[in-house]
Amino acid sequence: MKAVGASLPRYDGVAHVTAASRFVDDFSLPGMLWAKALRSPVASARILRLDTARSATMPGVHAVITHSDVPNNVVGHQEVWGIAPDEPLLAEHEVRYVGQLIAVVAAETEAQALAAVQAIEVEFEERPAFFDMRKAWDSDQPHVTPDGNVYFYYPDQPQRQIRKGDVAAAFAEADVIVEGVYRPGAVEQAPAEPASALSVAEPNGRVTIHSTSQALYYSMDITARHLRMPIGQLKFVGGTVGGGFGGKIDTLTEPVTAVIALKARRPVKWRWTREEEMLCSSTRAAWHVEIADAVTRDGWILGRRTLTLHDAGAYMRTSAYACSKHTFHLAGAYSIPACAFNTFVVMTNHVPTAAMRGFGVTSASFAVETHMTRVAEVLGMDPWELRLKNANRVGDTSPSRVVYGNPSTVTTLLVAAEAAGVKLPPKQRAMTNAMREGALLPAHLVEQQRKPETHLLAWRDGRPALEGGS
Amino acid sequence: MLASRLAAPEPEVVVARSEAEAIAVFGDGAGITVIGGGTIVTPLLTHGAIWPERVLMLQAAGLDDISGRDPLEVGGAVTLAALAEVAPEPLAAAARIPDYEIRGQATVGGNVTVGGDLQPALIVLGARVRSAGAGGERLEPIEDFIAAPWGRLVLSFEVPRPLAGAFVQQRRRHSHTHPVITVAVALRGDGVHVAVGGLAEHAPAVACPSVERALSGGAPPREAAASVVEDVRPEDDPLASAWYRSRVLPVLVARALEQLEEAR
Amino acid sequence: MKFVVNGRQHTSVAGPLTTLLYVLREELGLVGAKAGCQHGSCGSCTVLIDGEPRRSCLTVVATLDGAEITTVEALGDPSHLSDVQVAFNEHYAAQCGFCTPGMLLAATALISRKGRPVEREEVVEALGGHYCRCTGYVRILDAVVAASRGERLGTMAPTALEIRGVEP
Amino acid sequence: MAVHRGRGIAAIEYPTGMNQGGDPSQAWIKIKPDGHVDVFSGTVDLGQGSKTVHTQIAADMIGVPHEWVTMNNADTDSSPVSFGTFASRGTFIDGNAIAVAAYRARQRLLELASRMLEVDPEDLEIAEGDVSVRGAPARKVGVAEVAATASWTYGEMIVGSGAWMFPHVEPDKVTGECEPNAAISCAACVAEVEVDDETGEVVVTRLIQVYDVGRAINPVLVDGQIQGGAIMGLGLALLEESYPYYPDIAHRGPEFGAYAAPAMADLPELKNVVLEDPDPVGPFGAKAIGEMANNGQSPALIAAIHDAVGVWVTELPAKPERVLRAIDERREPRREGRRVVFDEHLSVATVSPPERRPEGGWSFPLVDVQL
Repeated sequence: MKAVGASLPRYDGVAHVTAASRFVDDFSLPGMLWAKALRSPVASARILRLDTARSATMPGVHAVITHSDVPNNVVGHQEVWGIAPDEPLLAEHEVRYVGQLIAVVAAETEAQALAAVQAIEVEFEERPAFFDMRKAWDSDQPHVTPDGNVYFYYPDQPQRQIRKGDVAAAFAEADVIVEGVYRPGAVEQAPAEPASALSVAEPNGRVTIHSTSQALYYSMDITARHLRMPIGQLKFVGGTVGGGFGGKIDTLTEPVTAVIALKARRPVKWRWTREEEMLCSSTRAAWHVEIADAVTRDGWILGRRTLTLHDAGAYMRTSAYACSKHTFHLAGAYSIPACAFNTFVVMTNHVPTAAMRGFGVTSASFAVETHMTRVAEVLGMDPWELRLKNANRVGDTSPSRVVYGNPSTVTTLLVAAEAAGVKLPPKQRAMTNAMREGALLPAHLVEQQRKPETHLLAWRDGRPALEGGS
Repeated sequence: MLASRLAAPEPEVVVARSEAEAIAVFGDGAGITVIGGGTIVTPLLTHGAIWPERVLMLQAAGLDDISGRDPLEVGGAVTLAALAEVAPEPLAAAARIPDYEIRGQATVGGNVTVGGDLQPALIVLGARVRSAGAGGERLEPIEDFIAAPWGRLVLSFEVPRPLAGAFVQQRRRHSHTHPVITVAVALRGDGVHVAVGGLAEHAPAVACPSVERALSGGAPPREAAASVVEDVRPEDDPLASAWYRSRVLPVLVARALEQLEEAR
Repeated sequence: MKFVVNGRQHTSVAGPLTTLLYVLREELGLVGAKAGCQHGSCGSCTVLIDGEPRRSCLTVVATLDGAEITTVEALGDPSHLSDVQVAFNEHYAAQCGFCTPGMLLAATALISRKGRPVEREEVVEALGGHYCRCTGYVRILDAVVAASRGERLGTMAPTALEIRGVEP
Repeated sequence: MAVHRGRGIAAIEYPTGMNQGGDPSQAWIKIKPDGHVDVFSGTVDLGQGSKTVHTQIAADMIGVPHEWVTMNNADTDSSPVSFGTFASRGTFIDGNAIAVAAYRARQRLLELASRMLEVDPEDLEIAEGDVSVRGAPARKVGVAEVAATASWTYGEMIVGSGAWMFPHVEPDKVTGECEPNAAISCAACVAEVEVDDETGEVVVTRLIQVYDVGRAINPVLVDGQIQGGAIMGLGLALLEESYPYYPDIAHRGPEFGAYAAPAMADLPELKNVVLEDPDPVGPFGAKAIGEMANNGQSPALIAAIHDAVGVWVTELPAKPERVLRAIDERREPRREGRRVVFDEHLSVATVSPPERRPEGGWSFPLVDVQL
């Protein structure tokens, strides 16, 4: 029997139903300490004083760490892509969001650690905070970072952008221009298992870190940067994780427990409470998307302009990447020959936002598809017809010039209609994703067409490409 | 390590074996934390939100009896599950408080003390609360009790039986979310009574005299329900805004009154 | 404090306000019950106390005198799975597996309480407070209903998913 | 009270892997002396089932029963690089790395079997744990025997290693050109709802979803992603919000009691269909499914609400109060010549008009339509 294509049992099925699967929190070690954190109660403030002396002498406490204990405190989640580090592991002179980490205690019990956290003395000078990303450039708004409230992809260009085709001509030719605003909100990844880590300083100088990370090597890289250690000195243990949905790419519990385990010379476990998960961990970003479509009376989309603002929260995490990905997908499943898209990463005093299932595209899909239904309504056209007509065909090009080799929007729509009991006219039911021709190839779509080529990394003779494609 | 789970001095824990012992230990309520079912207090302990010096536990205090019919006598430590078995509408709404496991553990006393879903039902039924604390034992109308429940130990409830009752709740469908709005109505000998809860997080439920007056003046349910906004001052909370609560309350009150019509 | 855990007498040395969840995980090494929220609002710590499903994070030791506690570890081992475990496995009801122990115990209690095949609505009523982020609950419902019927397929349950090939 | 029914649709697309490439995954495989196969990969199984899918890929690539395959992803000392379990890359990119490693292990198996059978490796094939001569299936030797001979006679270890990635591409600053070459998956979603026009409550009655996944390596696991994604999409469309008064930070919900993640009671009827239109690059034709599974529901649901009660709710979630406000306000788009302008009250142009910004400073290049 072939394994591929078969509904084989889960590899970990029996382990799951007997609770034999081991998650990070299920490991304990002799002498293990529990970590608890002091977090910012305010959205924006200068830290005037931070005194851990009393906390460090509380019963059961083995170590208290602040930013000065972290070998390299400020690291970025996108340094591998050349984006400057901006986020302190533990706050230094300021806090930029409610829940930001300031200090962490390791004690023999959770309760002792909690009590010791409550004994840390900290004094804030609150500052006005910035929350509405639409006002990022307004002169009366406070600045989240010393560089202002908008990230610059390039020194002279803040936005990630797409420019494709003659957008001005498309809007000049249009019969109707439909504009709308779409604002998907921030939500929690909320996996059942809270973020947890257990770090052990080994006698040979290495550090073993049990991690709930979704990306062991990625998290190991970030942890190594904080510790100023080569990654070879770290060993990440994990691979069995209680859900992630993007939230467990953020790497905070691992470096924090590593730093404090090295200081305390004891294993340290840190398991976030649900409240920390809900209030202090990253969320899916809130987005603001404005779309203007230049359309013809008979339902062709000639051009599209967009403005997107992405609420990154107080630090960058993975926002710049999310916004690039978002921008590439603002034409949705459709062929639009003229595109002008501008996407901005806006820093606010919200909790940093990061990856969540659909990363950057969920917001684009929501905005684009809701807008498509509106365009259909304005034109008095059936929403199925509008979609089927403009849907990508073989040889159509995306806003970032990807040539579609075999897009299946037409097929999925037709099958969905059938499954939902929607009776489409025979002309639509007969549509395929074959290269455009005849009535489906109006003049405005001719120039964007390309002939798809066989991919360099395509499988051949039942085996994958054995070498990279560059 | 295990013995000293709490870093602060271990609280003194008293498991009361009788009502009298519970009352004596509770005293005037100063410095004492009460655990009935534990669904409210235990997370506060776990997360270090409270560090009590003394804790009174009620599970063996004999406060979990239900007796009588009219009025129904319900002990303060009766679980929501047990109450749901015997209570008349709208108090039978206890069966709709999620979820099965919580109902089996949470107590009526706890629910009523923290602004829970049973308050409106008890108000419209004209229930009275017997409690202990500073100044000794007292029996008072539920509305008086919930206006200032802290420092009181709930011993029991006296719940008169109505001629008919109904209950409408709007809650998000997640089983654990607190209700956005709870409306209870009851027909008693002296007319129709209306109360609403869920006006804000932990806010006490209130009776709706404006609606009751309109009804006794002969107004039809929809018209009478509209005046509910004069009786309430809703607030924003994580589940709904003050605007929404005000906007939708007349609708829910009207629906409850229509259900009551059908029930009588 | 003395109580019975999975058939064995246990004398806890933990303080009276320690949660049962803590005792199970840290004192007894029974890590099947998970600390998903410690607010009583996710159900991943649910165990059976005197046969009834209860949140172990809401239950303190002082209330457990003489109680009989059953955790997921006592439901069955890989060679002798209970009906509910078999059904959860055959129906792919566990994805990440973190909420699974609580679901299994709540389902076991429901089925024993009803003593007959259960309807989906009854499962929602009984397990509706348990949180799962992975599955959309579909296969958990399938599994509990199947287990209540004593079904042991001996093979993986078929999927309702319709699969269509597309001609290249 | 009036409950109105409505239906809405959406068509979405989603890329596989990091959209700018440069995200490698590696795998290595060793074959034990009894022919059993140990796969080492840095992929994290978050519940999606990568351990299962990856053993299936390795089993078929080598030609052994999948029960012979173990999956080892527990630590970074033994497992090689996986860039991470995100970006819908587990099946596709990690899967391809495993396929490469398995192919190479298979090649070595064939070479050794060729010595044992005295037949050219090109004339051999492996299936069901046996190496046999093409066209003469009776001439065969078990993989177990080859592996044993390798260990005990030839003193050799059979291994295969592999890596896979889309090369990194930097987007063009001006045009945004950037061909990450990622396989694009497509999907369509139909949502059916009931809307209470007095309370604004929306009940989702049915979701019909069609996904082209290229090849369903394990159909039930694919279905699991679709089911879980459907409920997550329902949550973000109608229920969940980290900031109930966004952008204000007041009244955030700290636990499930005050944060409405979907529960069992929210589950609508689901009808899921998978299309298998193979991708030339993906392992055995597979494309991604993980992330896109929660992208189609929100636009379909918002369209369904519009179909039911005639109003647009374009701020998510479409919680009861947003729906009810929209019903109360019945906003009409501004119509001016060819322009039909919806949601003007939400736009940057309204909230941050030019006079609020310093002269000569930056602005957001608005959707500035030249007429």
